Amino acid sequence: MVDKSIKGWSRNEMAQKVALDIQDGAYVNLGIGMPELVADFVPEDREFIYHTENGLLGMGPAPKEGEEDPELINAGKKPVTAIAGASFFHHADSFTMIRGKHIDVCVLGAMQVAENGDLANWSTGEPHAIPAVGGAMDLVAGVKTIYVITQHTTKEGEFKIVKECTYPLTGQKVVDRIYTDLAVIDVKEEGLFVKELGPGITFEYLQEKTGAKLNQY
Amino acid sequence: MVDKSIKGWSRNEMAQKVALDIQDGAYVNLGIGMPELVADFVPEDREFIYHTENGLLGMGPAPKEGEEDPELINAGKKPVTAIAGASFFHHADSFTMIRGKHIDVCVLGAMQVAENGDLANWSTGEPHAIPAVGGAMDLVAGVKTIYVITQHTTKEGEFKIVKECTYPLTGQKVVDRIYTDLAVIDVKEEGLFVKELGPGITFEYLQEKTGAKLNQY
Amino acid sequence: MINKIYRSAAEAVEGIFDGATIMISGFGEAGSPIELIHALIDQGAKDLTIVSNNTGSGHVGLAALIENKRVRKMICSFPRTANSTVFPELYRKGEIELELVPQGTLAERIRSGGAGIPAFYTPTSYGTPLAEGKETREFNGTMYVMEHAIRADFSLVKCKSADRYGNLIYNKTARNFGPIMCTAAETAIVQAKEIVEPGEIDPEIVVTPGIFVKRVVEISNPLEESQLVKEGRSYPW
Amino acid sequence: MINKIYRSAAEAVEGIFDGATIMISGFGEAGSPIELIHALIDQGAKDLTIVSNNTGSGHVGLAALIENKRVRKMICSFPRTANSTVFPELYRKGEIELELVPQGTLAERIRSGGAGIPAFYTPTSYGTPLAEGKETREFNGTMYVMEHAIRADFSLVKCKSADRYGNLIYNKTARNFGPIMCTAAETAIVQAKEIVEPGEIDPEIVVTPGIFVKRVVEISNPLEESQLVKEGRSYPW
Repeated sequence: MVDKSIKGWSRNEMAQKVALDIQDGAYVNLGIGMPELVADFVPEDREFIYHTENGLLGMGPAPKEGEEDPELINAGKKPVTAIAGASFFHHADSFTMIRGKHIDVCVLGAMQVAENGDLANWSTGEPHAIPAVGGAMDLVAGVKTIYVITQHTTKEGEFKIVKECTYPLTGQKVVDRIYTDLAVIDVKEEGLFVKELGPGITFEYLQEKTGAKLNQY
Repeated sequence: MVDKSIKGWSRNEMAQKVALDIQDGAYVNLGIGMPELVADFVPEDREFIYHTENGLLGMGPAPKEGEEDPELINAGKKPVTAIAGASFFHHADSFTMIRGKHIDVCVLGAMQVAENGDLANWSTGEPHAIPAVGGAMDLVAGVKTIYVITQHTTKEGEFKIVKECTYPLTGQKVVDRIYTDLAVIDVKEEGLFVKELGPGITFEYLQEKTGAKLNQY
Repeated sequence: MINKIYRSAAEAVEGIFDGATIMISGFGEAGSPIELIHALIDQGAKDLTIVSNNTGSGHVGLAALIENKRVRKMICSFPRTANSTVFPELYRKGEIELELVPQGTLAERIRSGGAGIPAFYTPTSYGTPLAEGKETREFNGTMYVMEHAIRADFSLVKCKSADRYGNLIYNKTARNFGPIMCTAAETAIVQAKEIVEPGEIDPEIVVTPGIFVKRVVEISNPLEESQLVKEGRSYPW
Repeated sequence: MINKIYRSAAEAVEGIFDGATIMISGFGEAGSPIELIHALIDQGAKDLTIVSNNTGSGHVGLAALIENKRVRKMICSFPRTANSTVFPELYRKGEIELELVPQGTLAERIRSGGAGIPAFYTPTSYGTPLAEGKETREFNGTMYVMEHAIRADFSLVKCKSADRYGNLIYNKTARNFGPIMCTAAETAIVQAKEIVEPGEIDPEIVVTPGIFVKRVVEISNPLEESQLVKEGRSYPW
């Protein structure tokens, strides 16, 4: 179980850390769930353009209540808006943006990340689960920089950052950086490097909560 | 030399024969030169939609003098117009129409047609010629029906319909029917079959002017 | 005169045969041609292979087609969504097949089907279970998976405006798979919110040129899938 | 604030390096970015590989770039057209290389370059001299040729309207290779007849979404190539 006396970062703080690491003018695809929080923490002097794989570049915030349009949605099938300067396109063109390395940053959740950057985030591989992959495999294969945002361990305290993924992979050696409640960790050729420790988190504590060897810069 | 006393069909009559063989509602791509004449002989009760590979479906006739737009041209780079119901698109989409077998009929000129339907119409293969292929290879590979319209022999009286092409091929086994000044000839698995003889043309005369065996239906 | 306009959804789906492969546009309910799907249920064709991003929700539209046992196999990227219970139940019982395809690979396979490209290479899914049994190949130091085109006998597509030539424009993110599915089917069947005169759609803004469309039907007030799901409706009513 | 607008053609072509591969839009003069090409001549980059459907006409635009000995190699489908003398002369003298590609294959190779597809199969050119030395393969009883994607360091493209995000619309058949060339270059450089405010181009009619464009410059009265050829002009003037 996670020790409740250990503080770490809140979900919002994690999202803010991600936002600060994205450059002005970046084309960004945010996965469903916690990644969506990143849009709330864009620094005032930066402009990100959001891509949603169902055919919109220049996605704006959620519409006001009563102004939802069921034909203007994001990849999570939630109503959104379009900014001035947006564009709509079909799915083959949308994945041209993804597969063709035109999108700068994708922020995704994870079930497991391995020390070599392998990502598992689409299936537990259980025999009776309904497998569903969506655009995750295309995103990790095509987007220039892949950021994972996730709790450091599962609710049950199991490692999510591991030596080798046991769940089916979404992609091989694709993750560039991991943002958890406990730390920010770079995934490099030579292994995992701790970029920043959360408040009150020691390197030793972090290593205990991590299923792969961590390195210090 | 071609015997001037033998009548055969005029270029306009040849073009008219082609037009009569194209169904109402067909999507048609006309090559540069003699094929363009086909558009002048569309029967009144039929509507053809013309495709030009440089990005226009629904090409209309040439504009009036003084109304030419250098950005509204056909594949021969001549000014054209667009009908009500036309559409513009980029080159990859244009060749989706061609390669994807969406165009019903393409009418092309020929240097040589072989008895198995091989077509040579882009290069004499001479060492100092500047090779230029344009969209010809895509058209013969992708369009459902390929009609060739050509004089039966060269100006020098050389065979154009031959056992085997000596010029570099545009495509293998692609021609469906040949319209010449002397005859209309079907290209079938079993060989060349004379569908219609021009005025004053006998089968024997036609065979003399043809470098491959002709068959009668 | 070329006129691709059909008078009703029922007429527009005539000739769809048992065992056909059918592409159905839509990302969730956005762009899903619900009236055409209901007409297909009424029409009765069965043993179908359906290519669609999802598997429908509630008991209407695509979910109803599946629930009515017309579908032998689904080819899709995301077969479970909110309110999607019909497919998961049949799948767990082994009563329906699933070919799971990454969304971008699905789009490119459809686009290739329409463009006369039989196969292509993609980096997507390399090293994952979805690449198992597939050819792989290295280009410039990166590994790729070979994927085959998908073609269909019919596509059912929803759009915003159409003319008698079959030229189409779409509405916002309801565009999604519609344009590429029109190109990849022998017979693309389209429901439009309005049918307009040729030329009313500016040639510069046509999204689907008419060459890709065989049949068009006007459905001026299409049902809203999410509303029907909320009301607990099932098709046939 | 994202702002891709450059003040002049000269600034827009800064950084183009010797040995670069450059795609140039246009089908004949329609869509040819003549001011960007002239700025490139002034800029001086040489030993270039140019991907363009034709080789220019007269002694302006692309023909002038070639005539000024900046081009090592042309990749195109139709290198000779009316009033095209510069390329043929250099080619006969063996002073410029040519890779001849069927027009549809050229388009698809560029589109693939932009879409992250390293290679694909096409029926085009099978059994012809242009398939010599290329891999071939059978799918469903038909033979196909494997073709590789083309990518470029830069694309020079002409369009009708652009905004500061790089969203573009084109004019009639001047669209041709522009949209796919924007996708396939590291840096797509675009000359627009007008620059408008974001949102003035309806999101439904954007042809090139801004993500594919790095630099935009307004050239409100572009030269007409055919007019210059008629007048016998040569660049540099």
